[in-house]
Amino acid sequence: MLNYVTSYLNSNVTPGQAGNVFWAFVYIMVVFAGISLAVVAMNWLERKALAHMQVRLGPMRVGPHGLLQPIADAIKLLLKEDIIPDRADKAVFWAAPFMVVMAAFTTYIVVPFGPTHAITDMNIGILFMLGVSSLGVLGIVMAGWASNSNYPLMGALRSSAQMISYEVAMGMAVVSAVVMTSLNDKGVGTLSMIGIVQAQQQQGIWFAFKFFPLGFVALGIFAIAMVAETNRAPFDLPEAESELTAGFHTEYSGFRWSLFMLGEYAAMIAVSSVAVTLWLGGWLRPFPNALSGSGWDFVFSLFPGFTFLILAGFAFLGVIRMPKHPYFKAETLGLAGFAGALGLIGLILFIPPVRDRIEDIYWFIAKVAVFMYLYIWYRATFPRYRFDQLMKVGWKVLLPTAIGVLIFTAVLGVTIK
Amino acid sequence: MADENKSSSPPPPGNEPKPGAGKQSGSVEPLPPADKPAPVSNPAPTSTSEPKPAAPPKPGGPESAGATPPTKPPAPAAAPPKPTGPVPVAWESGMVNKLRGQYGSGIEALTCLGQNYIVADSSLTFELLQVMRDEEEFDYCVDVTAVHYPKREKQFDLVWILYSFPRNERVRVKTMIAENETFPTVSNIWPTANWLEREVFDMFGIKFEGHPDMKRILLPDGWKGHPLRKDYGIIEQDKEWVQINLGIESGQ
Amino acid sequence: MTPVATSFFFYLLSGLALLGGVLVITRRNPVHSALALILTLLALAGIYLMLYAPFVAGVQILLYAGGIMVLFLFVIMLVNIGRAEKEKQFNKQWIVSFVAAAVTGLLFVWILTKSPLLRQIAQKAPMQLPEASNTQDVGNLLYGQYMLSFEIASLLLLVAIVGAVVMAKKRI
Amino acid sequence: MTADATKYLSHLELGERDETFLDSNELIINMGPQHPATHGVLRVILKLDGEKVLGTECVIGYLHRGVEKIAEHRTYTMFNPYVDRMDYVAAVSNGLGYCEAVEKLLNVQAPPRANYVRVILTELNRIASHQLWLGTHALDIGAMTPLFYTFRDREEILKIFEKYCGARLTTHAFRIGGCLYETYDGFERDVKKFVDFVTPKIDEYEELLTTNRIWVERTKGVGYISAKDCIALGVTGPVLRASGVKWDIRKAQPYANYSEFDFEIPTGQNGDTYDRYLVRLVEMRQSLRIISQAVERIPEGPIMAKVPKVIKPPVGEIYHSIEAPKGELGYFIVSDGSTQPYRIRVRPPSFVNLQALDLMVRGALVADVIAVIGTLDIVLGEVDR
Repeated sequence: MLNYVTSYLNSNVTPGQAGNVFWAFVYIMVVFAGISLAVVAMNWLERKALAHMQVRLGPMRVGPHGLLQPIADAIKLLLKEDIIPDRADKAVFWAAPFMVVMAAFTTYIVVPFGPTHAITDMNIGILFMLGVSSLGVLGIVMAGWASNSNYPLMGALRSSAQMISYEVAMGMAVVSAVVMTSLNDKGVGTLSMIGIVQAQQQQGIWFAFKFFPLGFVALGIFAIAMVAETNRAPFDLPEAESELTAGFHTEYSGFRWSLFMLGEYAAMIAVSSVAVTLWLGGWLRPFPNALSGSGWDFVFSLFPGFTFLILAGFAFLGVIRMPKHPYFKAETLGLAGFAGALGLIGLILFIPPVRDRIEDIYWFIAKVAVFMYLYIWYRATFPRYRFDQLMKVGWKVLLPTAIGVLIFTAVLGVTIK
Repeated sequence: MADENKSSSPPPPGNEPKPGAGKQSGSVEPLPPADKPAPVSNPAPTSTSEPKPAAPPKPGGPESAGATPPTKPPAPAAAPPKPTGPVPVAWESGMVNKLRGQYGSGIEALTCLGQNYIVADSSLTFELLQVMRDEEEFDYCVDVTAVHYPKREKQFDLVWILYSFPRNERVRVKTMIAENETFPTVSNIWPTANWLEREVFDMFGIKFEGHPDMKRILLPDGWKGHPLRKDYGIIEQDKEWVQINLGIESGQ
Repeated sequence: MTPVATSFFFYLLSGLALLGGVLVITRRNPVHSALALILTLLALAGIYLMLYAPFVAGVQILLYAGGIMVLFLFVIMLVNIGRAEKEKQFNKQWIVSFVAAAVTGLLFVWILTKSPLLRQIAQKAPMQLPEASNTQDVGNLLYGQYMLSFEIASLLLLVAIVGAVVMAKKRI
Repeated sequence: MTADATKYLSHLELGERDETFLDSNELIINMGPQHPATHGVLRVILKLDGEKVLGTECVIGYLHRGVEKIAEHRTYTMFNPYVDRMDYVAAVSNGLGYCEAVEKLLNVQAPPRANYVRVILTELNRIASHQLWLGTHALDIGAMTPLFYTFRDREEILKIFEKYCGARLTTHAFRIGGCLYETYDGFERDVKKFVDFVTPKIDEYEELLTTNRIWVERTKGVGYISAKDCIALGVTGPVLRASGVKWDIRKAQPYANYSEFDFEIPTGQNGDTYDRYLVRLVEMRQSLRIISQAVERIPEGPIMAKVPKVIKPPVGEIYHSIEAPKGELGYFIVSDGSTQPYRIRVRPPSFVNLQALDLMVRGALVADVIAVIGTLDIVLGEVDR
């Protein structure tokens, strides 16, 4: 047994490929816990960032700077009465949120956090990713229909039409990136997520900058379509608060409602990971070729540690600025402890073996975080599209552009090699 | 339509010489407004600058008061004035003369407190309103309302407040109707009257014939009684409706 | 990838597929039927995966479960379900069709057990397809050997799209 | 509306249905009275074909308090605070209209200093009302941030109100015959500071929205209403002006001392939601212009005219209207010579403007209904009274 466990450590592939059930299970648990934690953190960050963009403070009461707010929210949601409308279709109503969460979390099976840091690497990686994430819409449609109410139904109709429309443009953009992977000696591309990143490594360029501006445009199309896919502002019509109260989850409350939120945020992270993997070099650090050499490797490997130290510094700044009043004593201590923990993590990340193992994951997460910040930024900036305008953007702007990009990519790929 | 020439310049020049204010016979003395030099010296009673073309000069206008501007506004008569009320006087204008010629004694055009109104016989009123809209360009129906006088034989005053964009002029048309008497709707003439008439129906129970959707607007559909009638007490309510629909004993 | 608990997953997935299939025809509510069909399609995708055909599995999920069935649901949700539930579920020929289905099933079983040709194939079955190049092989076949039929099929689909638009909209 | 009414309306577009074989049922949706975008307790029954609006019916009265009935049982002075509760985001305007109407009936005139204070406060209130409108309207259309910006700036106005009369929302700032309170020390300074503070802020709102592509797409051509229809339906205020009619009671029939100030009436040409948005923004700037003129010239003198303790207007009736932020706000007061009004009729701009909703949203999409409710700038307290 121990042998079975340790044997994987020497292998150079993901646990799924190695067929090691134990490590696969460990990875699944780690990814699941990590994503859940990320969703919780994202919740806090979104509220805080949005608040500061809107000249207000955001959560400040629960814990220092509202750090414990997500926990308080989670407890509140779990303790809330779980209402199932009397005329609802109980079974479907019950299953819908699980469908959404499952679709969102299953995609993480193929997300490559590093060359070996993925649950598995599938031959059809990106196809699987798109396919499973498109199942999320089923949950939304089920929720909208099962609620047996007009607003959720309209939300579900909008959602299904919107997601199917944007999936087309999204798929075209993805294909143009996949075409780029085939620009090697053998002329064979790959759909595997790890393979796509490796192709970028081999070609020495992130696909976002390949055939400039083609790759960049494709990334742009994907970045727009993925916002629509995850029903976020400015494409949040299915849950447009001012029109449909809450859209497809109007009738949901408590735990089930929180599952929808969990699924939505998990899906946001998932599609951002796809964008990062396909166009922004996945786990690759910036300038792997231009700034190569062991010296630069060393410099870039210090980034994770410094990031945490900077965060710890911010937290300490918060400690210093805390009012010196006995009432805030517990909060000050808590924040200091939090800062200390961040600093400690930062220091641990400087230890060479940890540093080497964590660096890929760090760069991947950093890139995803940029996209997550964009999500928040969009939400603070844009009004909401109307349904016909949304369709117009999807079919008349994004899709032709994506097809054009695909054709040009293919032509350039054949001619330039 | 509604051209800018009217709107940008305050009142039409025609009525400038005339002070316009109601010829209050009472002793309430209007305070002269402009007693400081800088701003435009506005002729005494700006507040009542209702345009009235070709109105005859009124006796005892307030310009006599405005002529003696002390630094301090003059205190009104020491004793609180006994409100005897402004007396309406006949309103003369080309339009009124034309209408008088058309309807004779059926209408009475008056001016009171600087505001013009026409009291018309209820049988003539609808036609009058149509004429006002189509020929006299009163294209904007500001309001339709009613007043209840329970002691009168014809209990209700129906009031239309009209405004003309081209003439920048307001006029009220009043008529009297009895309880249970209906009146033809003017929502065909001014579509805005649709809801206003519904409100009158809701509050006074006056039905408008030919109205496309004659039902209550503010109160619930099944409510009994018309609250703005004088015989409807201030804490009165439709107990039955409240008990059935709200499930409480009383709304008070 | 070394397979784990192959037979367990095979029976699980085929069981789910069968269950879904039965539910599709027995549920009165069309939305439930559609959802059961999605279950069947997903189980089939799992079986494709076990057959080392990941591309087919991926397409199955992406197109059938994620695309077509959502459109199905989209349409069904707009239908008056109350009326659909009151209508008779089976018409009078259900006995005939039951017999036909049973005979066909028996035929399959008979062929599987008796036919020498099939037995020959069955013995060769555990041929390991290289998973790593499955997608590339599919691509090569589609755009190489079967190029013409692939293009004809896509043309057919185009005709179908145009036809659907013309039929659905009276004035274009 | 009957067929006859079409004579006075330029168009009465009945939503046309797409002819398809897949004939889905018409969907009746009940929007409100509890709905985030109906600005209170408005209930709109929508008849939809998919997302397309075939017709609407407004159900109002959920906030009906019988203000007109209450008025008949209160003295003139006692009724004054009630008017603040109608359009509660523009309470000062309501009070101005009522006080001036009673003053006209009494034939009293407020002293000049009172008029200046009245104009300053009323115009401040107009800005506050427009800011609240802008924030909620943008929120309805999905832009979240302007709401917080406008509320931040509106707060400064409310602070001035609070310093002046102790209340922020239902101010009861004016009395019959003038103002009760002398301005506090530093009133002029505060107002000037506010003008300097808010002028760049209005540019900030514009920066967020005016050229925002999504905002323009959501508002251009949405909720169109022609000048002819506006007049026929009695729609007044910014909605009328955005349709191209240059009509503002402050200019057409000046009240208070508006004739002394130099300001423009903004108009639009297209009569759509975008033009109404622009018109209101310019109105805010013009209000600032009036305020800065008024605060420079504010004269010394008494703030209250001599009115009897017991207000007993002579027998008679009066109609007086002012330009409230939402349109023409009129008071029709019938006096029987007693201390209580015989009848007070309030002509609320929101109530009349709301009637245009049906015309404006026929054939549009559900999302446009929200935009149009927002752009009409209704306050249900005033619609229902």
